[in-house]
Amino acid sequence: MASPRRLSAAGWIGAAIAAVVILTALVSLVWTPHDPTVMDVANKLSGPGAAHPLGTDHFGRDTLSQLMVGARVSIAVSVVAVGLGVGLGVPLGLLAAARRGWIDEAVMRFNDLAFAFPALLTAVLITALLGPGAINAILAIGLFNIPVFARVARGAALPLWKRPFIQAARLAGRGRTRISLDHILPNIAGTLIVQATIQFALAILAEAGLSYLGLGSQPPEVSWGRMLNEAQTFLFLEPRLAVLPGLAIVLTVLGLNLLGDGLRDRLDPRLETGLETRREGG
Amino acid sequence: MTEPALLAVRDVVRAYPLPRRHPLAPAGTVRAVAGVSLDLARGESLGIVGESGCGKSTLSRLVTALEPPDAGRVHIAGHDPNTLPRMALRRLRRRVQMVFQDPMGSLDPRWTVARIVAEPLAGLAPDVPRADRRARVAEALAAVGLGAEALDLYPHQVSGGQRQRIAIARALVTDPDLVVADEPVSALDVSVQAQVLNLFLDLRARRGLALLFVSHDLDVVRHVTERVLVMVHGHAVETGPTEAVLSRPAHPHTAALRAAVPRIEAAWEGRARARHAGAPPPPEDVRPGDGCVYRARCPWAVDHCARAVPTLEPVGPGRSAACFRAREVMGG
Amino acid sequence: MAWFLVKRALALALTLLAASLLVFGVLEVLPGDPALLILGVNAREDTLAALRESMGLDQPALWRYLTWIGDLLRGRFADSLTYDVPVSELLLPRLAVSGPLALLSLTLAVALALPLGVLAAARRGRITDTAIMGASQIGIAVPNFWLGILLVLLFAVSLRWLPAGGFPGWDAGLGAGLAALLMPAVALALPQAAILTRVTRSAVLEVLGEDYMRTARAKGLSRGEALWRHGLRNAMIPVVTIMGLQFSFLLAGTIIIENVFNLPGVGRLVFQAISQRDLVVVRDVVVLLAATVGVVNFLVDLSYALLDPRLRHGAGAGSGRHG
Amino acid sequence: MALLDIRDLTVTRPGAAPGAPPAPLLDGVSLTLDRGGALGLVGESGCGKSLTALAVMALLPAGLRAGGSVLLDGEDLLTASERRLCALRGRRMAMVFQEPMTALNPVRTIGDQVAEGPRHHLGLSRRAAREHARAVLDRVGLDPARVSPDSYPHALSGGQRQRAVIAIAVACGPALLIADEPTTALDVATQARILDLILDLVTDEGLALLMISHDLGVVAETARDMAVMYAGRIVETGPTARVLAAPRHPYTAGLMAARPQHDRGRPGQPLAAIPGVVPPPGARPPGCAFADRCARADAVCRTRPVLAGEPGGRHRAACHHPVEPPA
Repeated sequence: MASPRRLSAAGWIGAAIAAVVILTALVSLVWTPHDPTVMDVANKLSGPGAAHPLGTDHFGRDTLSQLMVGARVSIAVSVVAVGLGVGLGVPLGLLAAARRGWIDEAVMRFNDLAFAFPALLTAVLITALLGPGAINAILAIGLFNIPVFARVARGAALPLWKRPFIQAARLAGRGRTRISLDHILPNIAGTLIVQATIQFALAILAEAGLSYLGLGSQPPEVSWGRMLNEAQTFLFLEPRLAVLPGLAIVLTVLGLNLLGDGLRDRLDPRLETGLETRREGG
Repeated sequence: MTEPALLAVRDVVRAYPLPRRHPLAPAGTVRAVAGVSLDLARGESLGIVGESGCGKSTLSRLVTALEPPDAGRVHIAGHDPNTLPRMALRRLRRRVQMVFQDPMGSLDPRWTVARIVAEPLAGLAPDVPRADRRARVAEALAAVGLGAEALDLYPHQVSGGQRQRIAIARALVTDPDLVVADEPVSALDVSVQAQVLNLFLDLRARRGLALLFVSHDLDVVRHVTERVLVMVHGHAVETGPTEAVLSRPAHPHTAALRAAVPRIEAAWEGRARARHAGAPPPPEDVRPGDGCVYRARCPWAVDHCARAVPTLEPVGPGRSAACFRAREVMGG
Repeated sequence: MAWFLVKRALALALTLLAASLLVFGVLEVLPGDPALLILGVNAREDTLAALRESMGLDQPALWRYLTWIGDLLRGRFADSLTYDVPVSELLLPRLAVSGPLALLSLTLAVALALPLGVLAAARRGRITDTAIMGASQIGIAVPNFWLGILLVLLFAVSLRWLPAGGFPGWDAGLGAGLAALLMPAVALALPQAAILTRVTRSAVLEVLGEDYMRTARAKGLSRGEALWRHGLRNAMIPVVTIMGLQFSFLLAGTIIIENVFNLPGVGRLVFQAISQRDLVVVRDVVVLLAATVGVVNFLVDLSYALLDPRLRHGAGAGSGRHG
Repeated sequence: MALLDIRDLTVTRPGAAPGAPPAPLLDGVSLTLDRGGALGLVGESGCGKSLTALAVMALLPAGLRAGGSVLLDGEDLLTASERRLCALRGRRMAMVFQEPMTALNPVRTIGDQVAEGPRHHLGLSRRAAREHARAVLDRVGLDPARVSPDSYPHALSGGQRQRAVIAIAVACGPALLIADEPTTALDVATQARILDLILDLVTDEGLALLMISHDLGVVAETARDMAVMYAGRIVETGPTARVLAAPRHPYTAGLMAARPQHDRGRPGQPLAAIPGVVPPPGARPPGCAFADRCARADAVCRTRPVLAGEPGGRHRAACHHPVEPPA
């Protein structure tokens, strides 16, 4: 790594929160206190206690178990959605920066077009057209990530193409594709990683929003957004059901953002400049 | 049968579009290089001097085929790099390499020195086996005075002068005939600049390398090159043996450049320098066919300079200048 | 300046054209036969044919597209499939809710974010900065609909200061209307304000590091004077960009927030239209929203030109080393 | 009393890690500049010459600590209140920066930026300040008839911008003008004209000039006295003609020999480069900072040399084995 700088305290807190959420999701694969989908009407809307540390919902399902499984859904949706954005958007952005001309123009116009539709509206449209469900939510969120990553990759790559080391690579007989992969990509990786954590957090929020509208994961699947959706009916009766999944979302997104900021501070080369850097010494 | 000149440039023009002032304005262009010719033989050195924006850097990019000329020809060893098929261009590129101004910017910060210096081999010399690359790289580094311990360092771990040495090693690794250096020492401190200039002198002496040395610094050009070409607004206005041109300029611009260099002798001799004429016009105001490009700030300008365009005419042994009053300028 | 604006206007027109084609294409092609969608798979063939004809579906697609756009440009809207009234009649009263809602939340966000961002930058590294940045970090992480729910729990359920949802209409008086919009606006605004605070802070910090700020200090201006006179206008350029992007988020946010608070707005209209497969409404409203976003971004470009004389005079970066 | 009297100025940067010792960037810098005098400060990048200028202006980057004293007219700037400093900056002392491209605010007109100081310090009305700005711009060679005071910086060439920066600096008639590499970013012909202008101002307005440059020629042309800095210390000082004609410190001599000088050097012959690199702050040897690169260095050089010279002479060098003056 180019920089010996350590992650900041906030960055470590973010990393720790993200790790806990991921760990919870992984644990939920093999163990939850209760089966999150099993109803126990006798114990419905019971408060926190020994059997149910965080209480139960209106069907008597264990809230803690639901939250654990919800973490899994949130992470799965976000990973795939961001992966879709990175996988398609980054090559598109690199291509636009490398080729310029009409390819660049086309990619940028496609971007403008994508940004003309509010993200959530697009997502609502897609899930409404293709039918609600986790897969379509992923598709909807991922689709919006493509132009984001295309724009970020292009924006970071363009100034690099003017740098002398790229001209040196051209003199060394390297083609544009090769330069994009060998020189440009490693140099914009930091920017992309930071953007990915931001998009990851946004994807979690978007998934929650779609599920809350009833367009994301469908019952009996459990997700934080769904829990909020169902909790609203009992808002006045049992606010706990609305507060807990929201807190889970806030904590996860907060952790990811702290991590992203920490990484940015670490990777930002501008912070490495010293006092008198105008002329190069010995 | 003589072999073709190592480098022959004929009347190259390179124009860039100007931003339009309004939608219906004609698409204006500024000619960064406006019809320059030059020749360079094996083992020769030529300095290109001029102020920033005079087109000297653009010329270096035309010579290395980083950009194609809009008109005119570039020939390297008899081949036009802009019409060659890709494989032949690669072979040709092994013979022409470049050193850039900014020692930090010309090295990929995420690559090791070994990988940086090996890149031209990987891209241009597929016949060199992978196993031999490291040896060739170490050899090139040794030629610029760096040991094998530099191989696994990153650019930010070495000093500015060493970075420029690494860039020179990269240019040498394919054993080229010609190295184009674009302001290679202008970002360096004086003491380090001397180290790098010595290296260029040494490489020329030992390898018989031809050198195209672009710089704004007359003293530096005088030190490392045999011939010089002076540029103003994309035009070559004077050329000839460096020592002769700089000690007795035939073009007013060369004379002005020389007179403007601050001298330490001023400390005891007093500051006896002619006050300088007005500012140069912005490049887009200089149109071809408008008379001499330099006349707006030329103390020697006469009416004739606005009506006719001076061309490079012989003014001495191996020398030529594009000025109607060249003889007078040389005389006084 | 003129050239810059003409170019942006052309880009806007192009984007809108593409957007309308996209919406039209997706809605026409993707879900199959609209008539079938409306009437259901069990509908009789002759009923379907009649409906297709009345909707003009027997015409070529290009013709239908041109008719649609031509009508839209002349302010003529087709009838909604579910309500049997022109879309404009559905839209106008809902715009009277969503428009003020978006405006109110944007105002709240800006009024909160700009001073806080500047303050945090001016107090960089001190406790004020840390507190503001910490709060904004949390603000960004809060989903606006959940914030809406919390606000309802606090102000409507516990304190009973504000209505939990619904909209009395502007006829009920400005106060009642604003009271109904206050919580939704706050719920929408706070997360956006958090983002904008951070953007403002980093823009101001960036400017504080510029050479011309040192020139201003060397003139004898105090830190605050230099920031006020030389920093803010330069710092506004990135801030305005983000504000433009946020408008689009606010529009999207209304879909959810109007559902939380049960407001009869445009967002809710789209949402309902989609679930009822009212493609005419969806088509028109989505294009309208896209046009709004486009126009707002055009205004952002316009404000660049006002903020930055380099754009106004159509000059790129000067070449200028010459004397 | 000297106009500017810098005594034993130190600037330190806090240690990189907690507990690490602070790194000295400036180490015991002492300089004096009389009213109407001109002092050149030369050195390579990182030697601390710009930092010295910023310390005088009390505009050091955040986090750096200054010690010693900087007296302007006998008043210590290091202990003065921020309010007092604001009254002095631009009024009694002014500064011209290296980069004319970035030293001007891109969104305000040059007339506006020049008028700001006079409004602030001289209490001029908006209109009077504007008139004053026009006169100052005219004085620095930006004739309002040819270059409108309502121009924005981007419309000006590099030389014109530097003239505008100079106009800002001299607008309130300061006693001290600090020029930090004012021509480094400019072409050589433009540089000559800007130096002309600075010299004219110094002569006509009776300004004292602190000229900071890496270029010995620029200092030779503009300053009667000079000081050479190396690794945060003054290593040689004296009348410019004496120092350049017969440098006593091996570093000064090395700097001069490393220049390709057409009048003395022989083209094509190796230049006398100084081996090695400048030690970074925090890693400087305890004695003479130049010892590691110096051919004359021996065991004595592990103790720190003090500035010394002929008794009563003003030419002094900090070296245990100074270069002998030519007979």
